Amino acid sequence: MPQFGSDIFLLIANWIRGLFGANTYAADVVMDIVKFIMIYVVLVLAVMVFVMLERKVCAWMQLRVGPNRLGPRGWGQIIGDMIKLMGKEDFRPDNVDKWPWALAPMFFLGITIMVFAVLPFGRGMVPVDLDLGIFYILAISALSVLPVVTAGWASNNKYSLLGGMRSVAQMISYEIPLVFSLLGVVMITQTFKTSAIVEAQQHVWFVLLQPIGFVVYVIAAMAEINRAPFDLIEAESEFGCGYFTEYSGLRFGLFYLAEYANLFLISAVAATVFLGGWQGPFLPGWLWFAIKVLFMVFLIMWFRWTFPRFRVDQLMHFGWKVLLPLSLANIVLTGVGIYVYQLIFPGIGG
Amino acid sequence: MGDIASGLIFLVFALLTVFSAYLVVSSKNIVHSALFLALTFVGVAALYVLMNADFLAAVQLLVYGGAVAIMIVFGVMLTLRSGNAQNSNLDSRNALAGAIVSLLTFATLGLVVFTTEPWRKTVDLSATGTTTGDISWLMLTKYVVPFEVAAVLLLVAMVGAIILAKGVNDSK
Amino acid sequence: MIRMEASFQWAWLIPALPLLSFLIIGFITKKWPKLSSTISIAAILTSFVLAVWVDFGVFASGVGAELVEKPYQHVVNWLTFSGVPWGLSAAPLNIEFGTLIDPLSAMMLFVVTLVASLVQIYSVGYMHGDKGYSRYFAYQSLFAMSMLGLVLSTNLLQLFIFWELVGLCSYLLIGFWFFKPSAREAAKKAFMTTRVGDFGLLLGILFLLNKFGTLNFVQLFHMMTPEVKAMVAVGGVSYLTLTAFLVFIGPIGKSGQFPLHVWLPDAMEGPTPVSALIHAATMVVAGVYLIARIYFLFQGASPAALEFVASLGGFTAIFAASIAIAQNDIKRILAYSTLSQLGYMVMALGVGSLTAGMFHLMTHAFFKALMFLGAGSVIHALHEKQDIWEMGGLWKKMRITGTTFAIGVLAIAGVPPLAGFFSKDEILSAALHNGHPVLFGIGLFTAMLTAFYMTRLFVIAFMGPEKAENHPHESPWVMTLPLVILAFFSIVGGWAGIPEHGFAYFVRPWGSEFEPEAMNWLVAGPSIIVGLAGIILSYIVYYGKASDPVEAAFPRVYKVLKNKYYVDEFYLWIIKHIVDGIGKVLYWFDIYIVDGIVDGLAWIARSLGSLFRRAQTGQLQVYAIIFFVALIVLFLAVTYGEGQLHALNPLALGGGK
Amino acid sequence: MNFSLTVGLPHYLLVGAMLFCFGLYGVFSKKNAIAVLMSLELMLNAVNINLIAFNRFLWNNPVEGTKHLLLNGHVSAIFVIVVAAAEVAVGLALVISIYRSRLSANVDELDWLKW
Repeated sequence: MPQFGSDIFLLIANWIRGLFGANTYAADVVMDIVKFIMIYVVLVLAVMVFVMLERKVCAWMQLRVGPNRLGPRGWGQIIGDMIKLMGKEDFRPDNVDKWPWALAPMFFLGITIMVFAVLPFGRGMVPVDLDLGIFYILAISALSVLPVVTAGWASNNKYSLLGGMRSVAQMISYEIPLVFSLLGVVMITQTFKTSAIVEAQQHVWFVLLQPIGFVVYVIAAMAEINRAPFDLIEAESEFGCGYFTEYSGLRFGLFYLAEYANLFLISAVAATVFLGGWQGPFLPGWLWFAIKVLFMVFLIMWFRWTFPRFRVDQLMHFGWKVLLPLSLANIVLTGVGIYVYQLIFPGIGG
Repeated sequence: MGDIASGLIFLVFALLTVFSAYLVVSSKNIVHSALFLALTFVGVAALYVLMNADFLAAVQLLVYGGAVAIMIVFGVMLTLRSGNAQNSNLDSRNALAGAIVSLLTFATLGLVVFTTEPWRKTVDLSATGTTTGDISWLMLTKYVVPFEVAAVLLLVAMVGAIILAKGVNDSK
Repeated sequence: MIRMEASFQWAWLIPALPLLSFLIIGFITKKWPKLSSTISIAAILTSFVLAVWVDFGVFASGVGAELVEKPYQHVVNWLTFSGVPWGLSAAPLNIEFGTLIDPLSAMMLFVVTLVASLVQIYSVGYMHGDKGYSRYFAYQSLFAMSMLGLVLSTNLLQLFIFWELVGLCSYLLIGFWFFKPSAREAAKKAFMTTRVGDFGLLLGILFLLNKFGTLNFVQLFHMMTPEVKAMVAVGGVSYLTLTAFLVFIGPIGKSGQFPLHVWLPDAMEGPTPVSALIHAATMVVAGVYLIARIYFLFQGASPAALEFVASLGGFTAIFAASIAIAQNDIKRILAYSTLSQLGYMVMALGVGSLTAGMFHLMTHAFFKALMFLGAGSVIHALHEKQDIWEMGGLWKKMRITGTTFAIGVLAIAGVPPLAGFFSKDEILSAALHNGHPVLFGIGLFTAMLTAFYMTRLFVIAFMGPEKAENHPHESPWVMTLPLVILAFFSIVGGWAGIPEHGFAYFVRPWGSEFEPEAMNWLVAGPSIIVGLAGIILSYIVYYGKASDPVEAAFPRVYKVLKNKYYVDEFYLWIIKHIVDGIGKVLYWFDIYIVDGIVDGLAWIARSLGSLFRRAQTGQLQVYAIIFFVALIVLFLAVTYGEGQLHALNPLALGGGK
Repeated sequence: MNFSLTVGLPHYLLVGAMLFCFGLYGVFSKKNAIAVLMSLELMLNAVNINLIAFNRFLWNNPVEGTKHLLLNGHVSAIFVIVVAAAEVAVGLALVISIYRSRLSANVDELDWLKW
């Protein structure tokens, strides 16, 4: 299937490698740096787009116009906001716990960026194609609770602390169904490798084989990134802004960035694991990937502006008594399905 | 070249691990201790990676970094009384004795490490690749009974923890 | 010969049957009194028949003399202490149970089973309607078993076990009416007092065991070599003498010899048949029997031992007889009479005549049991009245009892041809013959005293003025029949000594030659004279008197006699002042020294505890530190230590170092 | 020992030993019960490092007859992690329940069983 411009990034990569000739070690080091920079660039660009998109989608859903002054149709707003954020004073309240307070946003963003290393952005476009891919994603993103709690605690503010505490409860509760929802796919493909999972979806997307897993994943992932309707951690109407109440300026920007990066992340994982990743006809793989990610982002935004916020007890109830059994059932079903499949088509898999 | 790089990387992570472990026990603020503990876990995970134990590294991050550290932070926050966070992790009067005994233990362990000839291996066996499959193979063949026992243990621990933390409702 | 052997090997049944009876009554038929007494009497009668069968084998053939040289033993092994040989026997110590049959034990079997049977039959009438009827017969059976077992014992340990068992039965039967405080006290007194003697006996047994390594009578007898006799224990005292003294302490207690005699009069608190059987005819003579059984020991000991035995016996005889003169309680008179006669027997043994002692034992058993049962009959008729001054005129109302009682009195007074004459005569002649003129004199005087107080008893109780408030009547036949039988034996019992191959031919010390001895009229004459003199004197003094004329004539002497020479008071004084004083000293010692040591130890332990409990801080961390210190030390010791620990290196390090 | 940048078993063991001894010190000397728990976790991690290091440097070869590597050390480490997780859950629950009744998580004060 001809795909226009599919391998354009690979060609660039090979050209860079060619510059170093036989010194593959140096080439590897340089390539790693390039990959790192690229991830940043893509991330920042994507977040800028998402922020604008959110405002637009929100406005559209609420029958408003949204930002419309700066630039064409208001898209220049992104640049303006950035400049405003960077220009603001980095104000540190008196009684915060200095170092944790200062480092929390950085770690938060850093952890998110680490996860991007294993995402397949296109055919052959996996920064680091780990064997443990999916597991790595889960393991690293599990760490992201910590900076949130740290930020909440270090701010020395009741609201922040409450936000931090809620984040622990919520994230830990929803991490379990999140992990289990992805296990179904891993059972089918028998690998954690993201590229291999994408390859396995050449003919059929796993969203069709794992509908329950997909639903559970989306819900749990939304809870993981604290988006509405699971935004209890930063519920503005309840306690200011939750764990980042005390942050301002660029540090607030980092949280903001990380939040949208997380949105990107879960959409990308959903696209990779359930929606066939870069697989698709006619268009280049990376474009397919971008489309699918955008679709997921839109979907999640849609949810945000559609559903009301959960109450805390409802949240826990839903996580432990609905999602967890559902994900477990999904695993059992998948196991049975694989067994039956192997009975019908012996020799495949295993 | 590669040796030096891997040696340096080891050095970095070993220092990170050990230093943050030191900070865990020396920090006066228990929340800092908990955070450094998380850092230690991450450092240990990195050491696992250096030892080609990728699966274990991920498990380490997931369980220790994602669950144990968070639980501990949570526990700290639940049991911390307001206003004394700066002095929440004081040494007891056993500190000196504890330090001496720990040093002695370390000296003993070091003695054993350096005087045990078969252990002085620096050869990199360069076995690479994933360990996940092999671990699962072992788990489901040789160690299937301990595996199940571990599962039961976790269940029991979970039930026990819930009962302990919630308390038994006497009115029932 | 074979026939006799057959009877001998069934001798174990003689004690076994009463035991069986005891168990049956105790566990099964306790609720049915008549059945209990029937079983008990049947058992003892069967034993009696068996005993007669055995006796027939022993006496009515030529076997008897052989048995003196070589007693028949039928034993089963009980305990074997293998390993180190004990004492002189140079063989592992064997403790066995068994039956020993020689003329001595055969004679005893006959006496015991006969008297026990008669007493039990008598008891059917005497104990009629008593609440503890079944219990009484159970005890009787147990006693019969114990006594017969004692008689048949082959060794000292077995004898000692039965010795204690008869003591137990005595205790149980004295305290049979335990609701009476006096009975309880008397039972305790008897038990305690005999304990003193038993302690000496036990010591003696241990001395024998230690030196000889065996307790079997026959084996002990064969070890009595001159070398053994020459063995010296302490100072100039030979080992055998010491042992003999210790063993003799047992009979002193059991047979009521002088210092330990105090329990026997008090033992009269028990039912009268019990007094007849246990405290007159059988148990109290166990001590005499024991001396006879181990007579070789006394023969081997220095003459002083026998001298001592004889003196003590003679003293007890005259001492108890003198007390008996002043007593008013019919049973107490008989009890002191028993003491006196026991002294007689011991004296006989002491002067060297086993035959005389045992002969008197037998005859005494007959006539003393007769008199006790007669006294019981009287008491029964007068509804528990025991003071002879309240009796009187019974002769007319109770012909059988009176007649048989009179026979008993005459027998004990030594009037020929009744039993007492022959045996007492034998003792007196043995005393004279073996060179103890003083004892002979004492014996003679005692004989007169005996005749005197027995006649006094008879004259006052049976021939005195009739009391209006008494309505005596003759006892039922179950009570009079034993009286008659015993009266018969009281008359003819002494004739066993007359024939050439009579009592003396059979019952003599092991290994001694039989020396036929004709009736010594030089001895017998004075004996008869003093006996008759005592009777006549007593009759003159007491006939028709309503109160004691002796009391009026010699008030001081009478008072002393009445109060039994104040022995009990003396004991009480000793106990109150000396023992109590020692007790106080020991109490002080116990409180301040012994307890002080114990408390001091406790205090040390407590102080250490309160010191070391500081280590129990309750703090986990301190424990952990200590634990790790220990771990490090242990590890270093095991790994780098020298010597013994070195061997553990491979374990500690898997071979690496 | 010749100086070399080559990383070997002793290095990992030393890191493990240090971690262990820091944990030990924490267990010995921390007042706060949760700090003690944390120190325990350090010690468990040290053990895990040793397990994996031994596996890596001493037994890193395939199981006979299969292509699988012998990963007993890894499996043991996983079980250690399982136990550690259970321990933390129960331990924290205990601490919280004690804190609730005593308003203190101070180990020094948890000496009700002393003499």
